[in-house]
Amino acid sequence: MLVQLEQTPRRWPRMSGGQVVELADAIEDLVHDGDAVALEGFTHLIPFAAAHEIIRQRRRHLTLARLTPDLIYDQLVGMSCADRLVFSWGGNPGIGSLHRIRDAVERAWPQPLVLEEHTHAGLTARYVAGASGLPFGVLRAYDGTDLAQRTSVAPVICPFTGEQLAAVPALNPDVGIVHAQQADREGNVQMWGITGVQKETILASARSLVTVEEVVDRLEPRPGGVIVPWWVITAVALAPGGSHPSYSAGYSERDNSFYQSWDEISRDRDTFSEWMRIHVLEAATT
Amino acid sequence: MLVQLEQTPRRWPRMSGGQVVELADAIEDLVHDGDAVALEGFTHLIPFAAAHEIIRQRRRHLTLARLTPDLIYDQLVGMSCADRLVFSWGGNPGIGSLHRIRDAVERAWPQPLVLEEHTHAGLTARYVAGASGLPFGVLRAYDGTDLAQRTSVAPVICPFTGEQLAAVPALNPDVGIVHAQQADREGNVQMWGITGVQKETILASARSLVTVEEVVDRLEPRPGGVIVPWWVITAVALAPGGSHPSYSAGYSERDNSFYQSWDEISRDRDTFSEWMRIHVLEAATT
Amino acid sequence: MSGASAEMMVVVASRALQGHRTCFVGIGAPSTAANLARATHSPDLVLIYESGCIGAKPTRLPLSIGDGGLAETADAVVSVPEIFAYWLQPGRIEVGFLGAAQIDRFANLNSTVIGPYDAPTTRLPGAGGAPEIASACRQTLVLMRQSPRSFVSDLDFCTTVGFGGGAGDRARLGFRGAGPMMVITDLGVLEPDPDSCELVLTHLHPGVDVGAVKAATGWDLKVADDVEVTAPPSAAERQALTRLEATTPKSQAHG
Amino acid sequence: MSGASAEMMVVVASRALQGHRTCFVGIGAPSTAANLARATHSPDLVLIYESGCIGAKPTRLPLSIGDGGLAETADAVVSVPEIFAYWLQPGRIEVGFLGAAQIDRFANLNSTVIGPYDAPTTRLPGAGGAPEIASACRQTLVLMRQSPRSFVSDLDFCTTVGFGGGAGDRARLGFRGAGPMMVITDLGVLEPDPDSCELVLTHLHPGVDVGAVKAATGWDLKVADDVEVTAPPSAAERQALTRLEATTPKSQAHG
Repeated sequence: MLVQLEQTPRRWPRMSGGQVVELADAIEDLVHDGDAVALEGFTHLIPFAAAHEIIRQRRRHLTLARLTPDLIYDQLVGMSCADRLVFSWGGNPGIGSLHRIRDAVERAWPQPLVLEEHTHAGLTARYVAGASGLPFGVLRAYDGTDLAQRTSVAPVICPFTGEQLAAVPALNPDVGIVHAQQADREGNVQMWGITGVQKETILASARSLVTVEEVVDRLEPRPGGVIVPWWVITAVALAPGGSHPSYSAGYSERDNSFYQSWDEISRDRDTFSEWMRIHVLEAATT
Repeated sequence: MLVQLEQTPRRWPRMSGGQVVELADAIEDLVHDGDAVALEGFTHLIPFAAAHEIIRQRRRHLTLARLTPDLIYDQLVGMSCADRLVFSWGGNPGIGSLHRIRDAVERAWPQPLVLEEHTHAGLTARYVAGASGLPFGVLRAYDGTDLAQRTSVAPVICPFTGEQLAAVPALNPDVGIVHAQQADREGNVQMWGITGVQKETILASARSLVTVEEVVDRLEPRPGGVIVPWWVITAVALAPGGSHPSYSAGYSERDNSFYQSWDEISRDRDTFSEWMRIHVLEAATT
Repeated sequence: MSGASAEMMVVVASRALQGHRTCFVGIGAPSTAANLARATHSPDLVLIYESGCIGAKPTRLPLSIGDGGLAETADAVVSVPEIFAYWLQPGRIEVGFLGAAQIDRFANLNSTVIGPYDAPTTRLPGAGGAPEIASACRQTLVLMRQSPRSFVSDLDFCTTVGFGGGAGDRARLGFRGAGPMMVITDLGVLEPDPDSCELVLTHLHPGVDVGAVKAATGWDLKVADDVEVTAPPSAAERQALTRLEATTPKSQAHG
Repeated sequence: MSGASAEMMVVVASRALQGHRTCFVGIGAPSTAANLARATHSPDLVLIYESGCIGAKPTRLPLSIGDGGLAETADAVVSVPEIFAYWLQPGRIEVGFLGAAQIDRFANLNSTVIGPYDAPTTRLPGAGGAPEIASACRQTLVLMRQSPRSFVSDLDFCTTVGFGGGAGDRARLGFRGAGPMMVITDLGVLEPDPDSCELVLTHLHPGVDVGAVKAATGWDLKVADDVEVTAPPSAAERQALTRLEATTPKSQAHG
């Protein structure tokens, strides 16, 4: 060939295609101090095992993005992993507050936490723009609210109707991490049930990790199944039960009583730290 | 209530929710002279039976939108149903030209046909914007081509990066018509296999009709199945074999030899008219 | 809040769904109200949860919007991007439920912070889906316990627009829905004045008097000329509600 | 075009896929070439069709991009909006195939009209997916039979940008992909000059001489100093191609 194609600087490098690796190795390779990381999963399939490994490896200064921070980010924030949180609804669903995130915001413990907040639709549009290779997404949102002054949103005018809409910047995390039910040996992944923004998270991120309940010889397409091919996934790691206390449809049930008990565990700094020491820091890696 | 909610002028009126009706009645009720109509289906599930009913009912002055006009619009154009065609690729796949559409464009037979052409991605973005209730869609397209001067596209600037992208206006047909494998008795619809822009067509259109291979008591979700609920569908009509010579995965195979023979049938005005008389105008309604 | 007044809120909300076809539901009282409507007057009501579950028919009350029972019983489960872009945003859904920590006289809502934004005394969960539910659904119902701390003259933060500064503001903002048609509290029901859009007390729950409602409101609450008394829960409503609540494990009922 | 030269085009295109992981495929010669690559040197090559089929592994050559066999053998089938927005547009796909009725010296393509746009002598099918394949794929391969009518000094219409007016234009337009790296014809192979981006004849198919290629080109075609002769199809390539073509029903082979 006359033209030697340089490796042009790409926004979607793929270090490898869906390699099945150990979770600890994957976190070590893919998640670095200061990275923007999205661990997604909308109530269902929340990648707790991966978060716990990030905590054990003591990553620092992360920017954490997630629609619903949930207990997973309460834990990461309380364990000093994050400087910054990008989110749209931060509560313990049906229970109340995320005490560790509140403590960081209200009293800077264990360290200050900068918030960038959106509406669900707005943050979702950021992921979609990121997955689509566009610099921004467009939606009907933010108008008339105080949020517009407090987050990354800008007006955009329809060139055909003159109507004003909201633009939000694309979200392209350094690392996207999701949990799925199954991978095959090539690293293709299938998830089913509520699949949230998980596909967008993988596609928007420069690197991606999928933890799975099970590695199978061959994926059998399921009703409602979303299949993500190996070549857009950086690494796959086996983590059975890795979504607990969230759940993996077909493999586990949501541990509602754990969500409830978290209210007590997380309310007090010492109780929280002790719980994390026993159940995460000193726990055997899955 | 203090406030009496007027029926605000809505862009998505639903005359009824997924009523199962006769195809002829559905076309009579839903498709009017001068309407903008999208009969979608990407190679698979093309709603030929509905198009033939439109031809039999001699609708005129339609604006027809479709990514790939295919034989279905070659027939509608040749039978004088349309004044205007919005499309992105107008050929007989793997065979050659659509002779009736070419005759209309090149020699105004049976009448002139105004074209508005896009790229596949551009027209798809128009459907997506229409389904999303947005006035426009954004994509990377048209730059540097002569198409930009010949179609509805406008520059839009990213408010965050300053990058210029292409905006296309939302497409909101008066009527969207698609073919699917199954409906249940409530009018919920399931299609599977290649599903193209069919969901977007239903959601973007003011009125919608889904013709189906079969009405079942209960939809059994299938791998790859797309389910559209009854309350966004205006009417459902039973039309077994209604996608021929296209196909309905699980029910029929694509009639490739018909696509091939269409090249001969459609090349000559008289042969075409005679074929349409015998096989469509005087054919019994399915 | 007593069990009776919580029950009254749910029952009134359920009744308000009568005649509607589709409802965008959050967890807690809205979900209970919507499922009570299905169990009583509106068996075909379509419940849509922001987790992507369309037409969910849960057999037990879900504890989260991502509850497995919602996906298993739904007519269709779509992605979160799709639920917001294709289903909520275009204004397809008739009724949306809202709640918040603070509400003002124009039914604007705060679920973001108490105190200054940069140094809040209480950091609340944030917007979630509320702002778009409020702008896109053809109408909304607000469910909130009434107290001077929650019914305030000035919001600490406007997360979600009800009627903004008053009449005409929703149209000016290009909102498609009509806005909050009822604010259902543990004491009664407030509705927007057709001209000013300011909330007016129109219904008292049984045993509540106007003075109690005014005392629980942080602004000078307007009262309709003909305040009605809410009909107490019927036997059928109460029975259906009891059955529904029995589906939630006891240990979690206070969540 | 002789069967031999058609075969040569497909074989050369197939070889050009070696070392690549993903390929956006159209129907006809590109599909044959990609499947030949799978059958010979690249069994794991991922074929992506614009109908939404990702990782299709057809056992017979598809007659349309919506062929049922593509969906049945695909790793994943996604909607058409998704294939363009999430898969093609971000530049995830390495190689894209293009064809057209006309090409110019900078590998810009016309598939829209012959003659004036408003009164064409020949109305062609139009853009389809070509413009975005051309801008988004990391590189493209153009397959076209060579003749003075198709290799023209000025396009009647620019449907798809190759290198625009020359060096630097793709960058100016913000395109992510490197552009057309090879134009594979029935006579030889043209490649862009690294500096000017103008197409240069670099390979002749066996039995073709430079004069024949220049005569089939509507502009003064540049010729590389060291034009190579394409290696003829190997026995393995020919055998695999024969097997592939046998999967297409005879009656349709001329389509």
